Amino acid sequence: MHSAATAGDFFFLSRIWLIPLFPAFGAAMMFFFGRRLQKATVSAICVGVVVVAFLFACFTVNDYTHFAHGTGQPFEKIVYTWLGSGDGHLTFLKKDGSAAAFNADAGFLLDPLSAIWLLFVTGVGMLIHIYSVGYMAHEGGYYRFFGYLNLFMFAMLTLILANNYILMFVGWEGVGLCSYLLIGFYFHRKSASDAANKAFIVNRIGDAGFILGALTLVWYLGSFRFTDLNPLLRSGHFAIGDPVLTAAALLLFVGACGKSAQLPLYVWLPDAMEGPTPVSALIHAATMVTAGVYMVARSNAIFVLAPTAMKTVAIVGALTAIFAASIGLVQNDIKRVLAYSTVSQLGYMFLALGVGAFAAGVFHVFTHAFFKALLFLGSGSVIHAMSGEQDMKFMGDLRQRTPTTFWTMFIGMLAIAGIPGLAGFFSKDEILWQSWSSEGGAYRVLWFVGFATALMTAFYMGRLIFLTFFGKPRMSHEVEHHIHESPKSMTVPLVILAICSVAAGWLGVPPSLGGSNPFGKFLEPVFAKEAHVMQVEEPRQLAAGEKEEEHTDPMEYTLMGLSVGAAIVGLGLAWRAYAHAGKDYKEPIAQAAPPLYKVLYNKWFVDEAYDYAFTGRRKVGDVRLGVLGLGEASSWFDAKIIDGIVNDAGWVTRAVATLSTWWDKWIIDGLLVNGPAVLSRFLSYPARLFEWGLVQWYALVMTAGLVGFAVYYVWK
Amino acid sequence: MVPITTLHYLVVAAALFVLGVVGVLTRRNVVIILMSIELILNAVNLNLVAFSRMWGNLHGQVFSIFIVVDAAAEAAVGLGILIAFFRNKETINVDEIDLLKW
Amino acid sequence: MTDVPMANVKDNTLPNAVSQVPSSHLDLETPEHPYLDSNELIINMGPQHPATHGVLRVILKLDGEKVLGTECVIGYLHRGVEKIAENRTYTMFNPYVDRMDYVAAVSNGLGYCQAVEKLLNVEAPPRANYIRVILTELNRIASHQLWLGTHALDIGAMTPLFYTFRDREEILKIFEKYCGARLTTHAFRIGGCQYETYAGFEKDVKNFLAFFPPKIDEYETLLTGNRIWIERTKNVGVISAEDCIALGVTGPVLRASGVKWDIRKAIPYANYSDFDFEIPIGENGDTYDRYLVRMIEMRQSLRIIEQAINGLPEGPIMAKVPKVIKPAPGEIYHSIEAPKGELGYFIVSDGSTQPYRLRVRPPSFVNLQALDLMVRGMLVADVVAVIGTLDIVLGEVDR
Amino acid sequence: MLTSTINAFTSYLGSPLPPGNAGNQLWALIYVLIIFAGVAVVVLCMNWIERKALAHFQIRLGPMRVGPHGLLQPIADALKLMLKEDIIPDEADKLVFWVAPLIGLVAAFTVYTVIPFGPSQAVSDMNIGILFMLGVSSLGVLGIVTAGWASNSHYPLIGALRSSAQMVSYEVAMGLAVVSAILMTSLNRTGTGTLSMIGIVQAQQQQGIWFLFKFFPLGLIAFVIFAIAMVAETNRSPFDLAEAESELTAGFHTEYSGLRWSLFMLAEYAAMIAVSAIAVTLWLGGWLHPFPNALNGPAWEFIFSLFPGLTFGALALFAVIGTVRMPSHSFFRIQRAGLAVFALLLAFIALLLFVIAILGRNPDASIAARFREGIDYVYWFMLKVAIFMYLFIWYRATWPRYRFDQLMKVGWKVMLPISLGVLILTAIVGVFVS
Amino acid sequence: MNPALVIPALAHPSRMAAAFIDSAPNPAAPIATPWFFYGLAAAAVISGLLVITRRNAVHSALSLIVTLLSVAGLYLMLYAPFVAGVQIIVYAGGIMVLFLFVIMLVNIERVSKERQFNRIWPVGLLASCALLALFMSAIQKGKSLFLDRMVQLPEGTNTQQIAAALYGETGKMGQYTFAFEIASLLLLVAILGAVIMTKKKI
Repeated sequence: MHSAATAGDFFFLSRIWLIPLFPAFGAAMMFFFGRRLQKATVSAICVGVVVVAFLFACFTVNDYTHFAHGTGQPFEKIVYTWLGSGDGHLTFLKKDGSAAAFNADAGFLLDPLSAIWLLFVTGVGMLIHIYSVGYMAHEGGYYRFFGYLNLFMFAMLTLILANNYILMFVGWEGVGLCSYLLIGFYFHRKSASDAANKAFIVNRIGDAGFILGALTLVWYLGSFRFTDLNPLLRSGHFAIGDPVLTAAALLLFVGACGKSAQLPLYVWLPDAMEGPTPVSALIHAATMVTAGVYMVARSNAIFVLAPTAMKTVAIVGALTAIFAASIGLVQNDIKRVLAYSTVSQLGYMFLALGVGAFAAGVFHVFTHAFFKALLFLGSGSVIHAMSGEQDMKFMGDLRQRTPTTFWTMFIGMLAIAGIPGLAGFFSKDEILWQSWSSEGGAYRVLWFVGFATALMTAFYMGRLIFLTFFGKPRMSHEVEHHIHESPKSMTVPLVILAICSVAAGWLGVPPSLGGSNPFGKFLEPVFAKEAHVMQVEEPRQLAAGEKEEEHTDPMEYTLMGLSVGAAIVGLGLAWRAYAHAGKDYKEPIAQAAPPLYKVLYNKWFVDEAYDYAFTGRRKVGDVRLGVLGLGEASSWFDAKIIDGIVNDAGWVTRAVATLSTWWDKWIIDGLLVNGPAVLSRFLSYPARLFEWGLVQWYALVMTAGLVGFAVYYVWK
Repeated sequence: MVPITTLHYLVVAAALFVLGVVGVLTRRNVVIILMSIELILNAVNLNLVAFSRMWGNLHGQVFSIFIVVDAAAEAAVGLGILIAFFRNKETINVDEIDLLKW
Repeated sequence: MTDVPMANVKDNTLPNAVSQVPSSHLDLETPEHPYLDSNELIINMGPQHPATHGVLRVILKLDGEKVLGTECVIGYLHRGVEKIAENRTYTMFNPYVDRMDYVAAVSNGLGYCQAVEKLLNVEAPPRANYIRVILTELNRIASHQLWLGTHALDIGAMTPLFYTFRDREEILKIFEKYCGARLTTHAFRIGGCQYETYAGFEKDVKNFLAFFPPKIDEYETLLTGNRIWIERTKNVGVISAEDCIALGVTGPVLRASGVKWDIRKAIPYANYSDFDFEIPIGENGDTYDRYLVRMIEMRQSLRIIEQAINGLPEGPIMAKVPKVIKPAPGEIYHSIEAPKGELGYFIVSDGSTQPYRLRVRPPSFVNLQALDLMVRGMLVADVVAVIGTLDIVLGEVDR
Repeated sequence: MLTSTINAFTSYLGSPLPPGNAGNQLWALIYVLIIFAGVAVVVLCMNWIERKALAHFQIRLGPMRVGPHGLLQPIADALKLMLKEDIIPDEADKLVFWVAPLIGLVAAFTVYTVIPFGPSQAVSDMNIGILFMLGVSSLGVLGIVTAGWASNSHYPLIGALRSSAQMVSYEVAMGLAVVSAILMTSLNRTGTGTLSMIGIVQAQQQQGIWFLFKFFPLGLIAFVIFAIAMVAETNRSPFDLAEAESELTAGFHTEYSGLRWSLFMLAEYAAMIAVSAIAVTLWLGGWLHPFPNALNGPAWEFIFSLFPGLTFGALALFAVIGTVRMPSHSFFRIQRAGLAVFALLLAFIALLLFVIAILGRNPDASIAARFREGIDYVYWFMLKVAIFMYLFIWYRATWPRYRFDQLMKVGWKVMLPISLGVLILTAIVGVFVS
Repeated sequence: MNPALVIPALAHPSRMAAAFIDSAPNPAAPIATPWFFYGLAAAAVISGLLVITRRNAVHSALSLIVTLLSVAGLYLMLYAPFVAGVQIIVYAGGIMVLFLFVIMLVNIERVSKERQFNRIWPVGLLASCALLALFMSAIQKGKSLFLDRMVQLPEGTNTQQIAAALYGETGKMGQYTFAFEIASLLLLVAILGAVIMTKKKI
């Protein structure tokens, strides 16, 4: 923790809180004035604020490196306390019975981890903003789209710069909201609004886990603040496998599953492709979905103390990776393939996290952000060129017509497939190697899963590229006639991203290939301590340590070779199967193994299963399960049991009321109330002879009285 | 020819007064009732002026002037009420005005 | 002499404006107020009424003295002039048009003759046109004089009526000397003029030119600065330029609302382009402005007459027109600036000697539409003033 | 009986009091008859004068056919109106329709009982004279309202409501102006004022100034207000909305014709003369000739007493000139003769007046002197009234008509405040002066 | 011109007695007084009767005007000319015009075709007769109380005396000045009340 005086020397660093506010300003402008602004103005404002944010972020990180001097010490800037209060008004009892103040700050934390996220979120975000200017040029709701995008940027930056779980949760929810809004951008389309709802609901499950985990932590440890928690956890006071921490870690992982689309909560992500393509690229490939990874990495101190949770993460990640990849093999929708690919890659990342290779996971996030964004934007460009057609069956032979898109996407394919020299190779290989090597080979079975996934990845990516850009044109004539390369605002980001896809990997060239892994070094301070913990508690687990790497070098090269081979084989298979596809081509997998194809094509029937089990949209026989089933059951319960009781009670009441009415009417009203009234009416009859509403009668009585008095006095 | 004395005036005033009272007590038309009230006031005025003549001072005349003032005020307010009433109920019959509040 | 501002209006262009003119239909059945309103009553003004200038019937719905709405009932003087035209030859119909706006018969004849000339593709010789202009402008003055007298009489000033009638006599004398008739002149023929100017015509007209300006000053002395006159006419019967255009109102009424639209300038006919004169416009579109506009128009007419009589060319007064007028089949619309506004003739010829259809666009008829708009919310007395200021002639309204 | 009657007849002649005050009912009756007949004649003359004057304003000749220069036109009019069929509308309220013109007429003529043509040349000198005049002339409204209502028709009803509202409104300003004049009468040693018409004129004489010029310009303002209000009060142009021909055809008497209509006309002109008489009495010194205090003494008295004769002489001269200028065509023979006779008549009257003036030049109690004095008074009074009558005609020829709301605005928002202010200022100034 | 004739009636009150045919010495009863009295009284009572019996309110109002004028005449006979003048100008010229206005405003045909008297009219009539009987018997009984004389009031200065009573004479307040001011306040209140009640919207 450094004093503000030190931080105050750095202009940008001390104003770190401005970074999220730039896009927030853009969003506010759109909210209040967007309707009245010209499209050019809208683009200027919205893209401008993101560019400013990106530049600001660059300078901030620059400041930070000077600030930290390579020590990786976190920089924390607490603007104000927005939840709870410093003077302990909002107190609670911790697990151990001691009182603690509930404090959540609007505080900003910058350490290497968040610095990386900050850079690629703003960077990729900026590129995608620029791309969107071209992509959305002819769409309605232009200002709305950019307002949402800016709002998303604000939320995402809040998430990654938060210095505590609660503020992080704000950003977490914010990105969820923006995801919902942007998936449902074409809200007039039922599928889009359904997808938005699905994303929102599934995310809610994860969010519930997140907030429960965070609250468990604060209940156990007394603080949300990462700078408080990490030293505490790393101090060694907590045993490895502490059940509360395990529970908290698992709950947090549920949140990560939701946000980062892991089994079993991945279902929303493929559907989220209903949104505009830049959204898919930004939110559902590059940034938001990595929030889970970020969160787990941020919570590494907890996970390290909870091996069960780590195992769970690793297994879930590996299973997700192969599961999604298997689905991706046969999908025809270009964006869907990419979506499953994303899920699969996210699985990789979690695999890395699970096996304790946090740096590797983060590195894969970093590289993945570039090439996946590239692929998505490329697919968007393709769709743009194809007049909205997304089905690969009706594409083909686009490489001459859209050369930039083809080449950039081709690079992206090579990167994701793991061809040496490109980003994917370094990061993916690192993960595979870590999963092979960590914990002394306890996870080696997961390496096989990862390896199979790598093979599949290469195959489906090859399939995507070959079906799209090679073979013969399979589209209709009108569509073919309209094919054109996308505008500059779309291709330039593609090219930049393609360059990044190549270059990003070189930041983390492992020592085994003669590099120094500066990326890992940069991140080391964040994860260093837990290695220390592990070393202390269980030296055997020092698999990630540098010393052992030296011992296992040959194996690493073997594995590297194997994975490169897998990539090449996969691409080769795909080339053979799809490179010459004509109009009448049949899906080779379907030809070879129809049942498998059916299962894969229907995504392992997971959605259906969910429908049966959770949503209840499908009935099992006559019984409806899931939420709707619960609803039906509770409806039945309400109608028959509760209402029955109510009705019976009502009957009883009515009976009593009938009795009491009779009593009231005849005894109370009749005898006691009306009785005196009738009596007084009877008695007042003579009085009413004198008072009946005619004014003249009063005058007459006056006259009579006058006469009477006068007569009396005169003749007394 | 009997000289005219105060008594004569008193008889005339009594007749006018009773006519006014009859009008007030029996007519339905509010306007005519108001006119009858004017008749009554005139009868009183006549008495006052006659007595003023009888006693040889001016108090009766001054009072009759006050009564004229009062009659003017009464006519203005009475007719104002009548118009406001007529606007709402479209009737000027006193026996249809038998509620305390509309 | 009041100078009417000519600013801020484009020359001879009609603004393309649309306004919401309330329906003039008077709902006589449903009460405006849900409660009983003892003040509301319906009055028939006319057809026998001193202020309706003939046989106009105006149904007034009043709240006390305030006008809630009006409905004009016309047609008491309907003679079927347009139908008559279908059964007369072109030449025979010429005198009939004099009976429409009988106080501006010369203008009516000019419009008709020019319309038929246009149908025949005949151009009247310049001398004829100059004579036509002189007589027409004299007639405009006469019409305005009649308007001024009756309008002032409606508002309660009796004397101007007699002054204007006295001076109108001079004009009628010139007419009488020229063609033998004072009112329904039948002065022009298709193709030119029937009569050459009589000896002394120029002298008479010049005498009139010298005689009349002091008389206008006299009228203005009586009215223009008169407090009561101003109170009675300022902000009475105000109509905006947009409403005027929406209703098709033309003539001095339109010009008083600030629209500089005069067919003599906009679409010059009968050599009007030879003469130098100005078009007065008003600012407020109220009765007082209309009064001023007409007063200035009289002076401008004098200018035109002066130029015409000084530049009266020599030459024939009749173009070559066949004895039997049989225009080629076709249709024609021709309009002139009559004293009361745009007077238009639409003639359909089927090639025979009689018009297949003849339709007149009478300015009074169209201007009368503005009555309801102008008097709503005003008092009964203003209805009279507004009828006067619209300068309608029922012979023309009903035809 | 006869002798006592003759006594009563002659005994009054030397009285300095009006017959009503002198208790001389016979002379009162004679005065009433003279005034009634006189007013009727004057109204007829007014009819002719108005038509002629208006015509000349409007550059026409007016009546020329009936008699020389239409002199007999009023008689012809009266005959025609009397012989005209008397139409009462079916739906009218017959009784009220019949009574209404009478109310107006009676109200207009009753006023004359207190108009002082001279210090003793009045029917009666009530000590509430001006109050009585205002009260009775305000009864004229009743005739108009009932006439409009009884006709059972829209235009008359509106006209009646208009005119009655107008009269009631202007009565307020008028009354206040009158009060400020009455206030001036109390500016004497005793501090006691008077409502008596004769008393008011005498107060002016005593104070040596016409109230028109008293507290200049307060008296003048009050007078102007009264002069305007009286035009409105009599429904004359430019306040003739009630009978605005171009709006309401003829106002409250739309449905009237013949004799009844002529009664309305008679009442209107009588009312005009009456209010003019009030104005003359209150502000213009009534019967006093100009500068009565400066130009007194027998010589001036004599000179001023020649004026009536001179006036009639001038009229006779006019008639003679007219006679001479009449075209010598035989067609005009009778007219010419008639005009000549008329001129002779006027000349005879002038001669008579001269004779009386000369005979009664000594201010003693002789009958001739009393006669001369009376003629003087009546002459100056009528001359002043005649100026007002001419003004009425002049207004009519010159001005357009006010609109109803403008009229009310003028009445309530201009005249009333000004008259109130004048009243208050007069009171203040009066207190300081006395 | 006699300068003494400032206010002639004031200066010569005795001249009023100068009767012309009947030279009866009663100073309070000038010529033909009984006939005038009977005539005016009869007119007042008969038209008063018409007021309460006419169907048409306008007729009633006109009858009431006759009554009022007759009563004004009676005031004159009682040497109260100022009260008579006030009676004419206020009652006949003001209040009755107001009445006529209102009648025209609320003039509905229905009213004159309906029942004119209320249901209790016999009782009302009876009570009124009792009242009349009471008055008559009271007059009869108290005949001796009334002075059999008519004090002559100076008619010529009547107005001035009333003014003195209402406004006070020079330098001192009148007996009724305060009451008079209160009455003016009452009138003001009545004006405001009438305006507020009658106006449709204020």
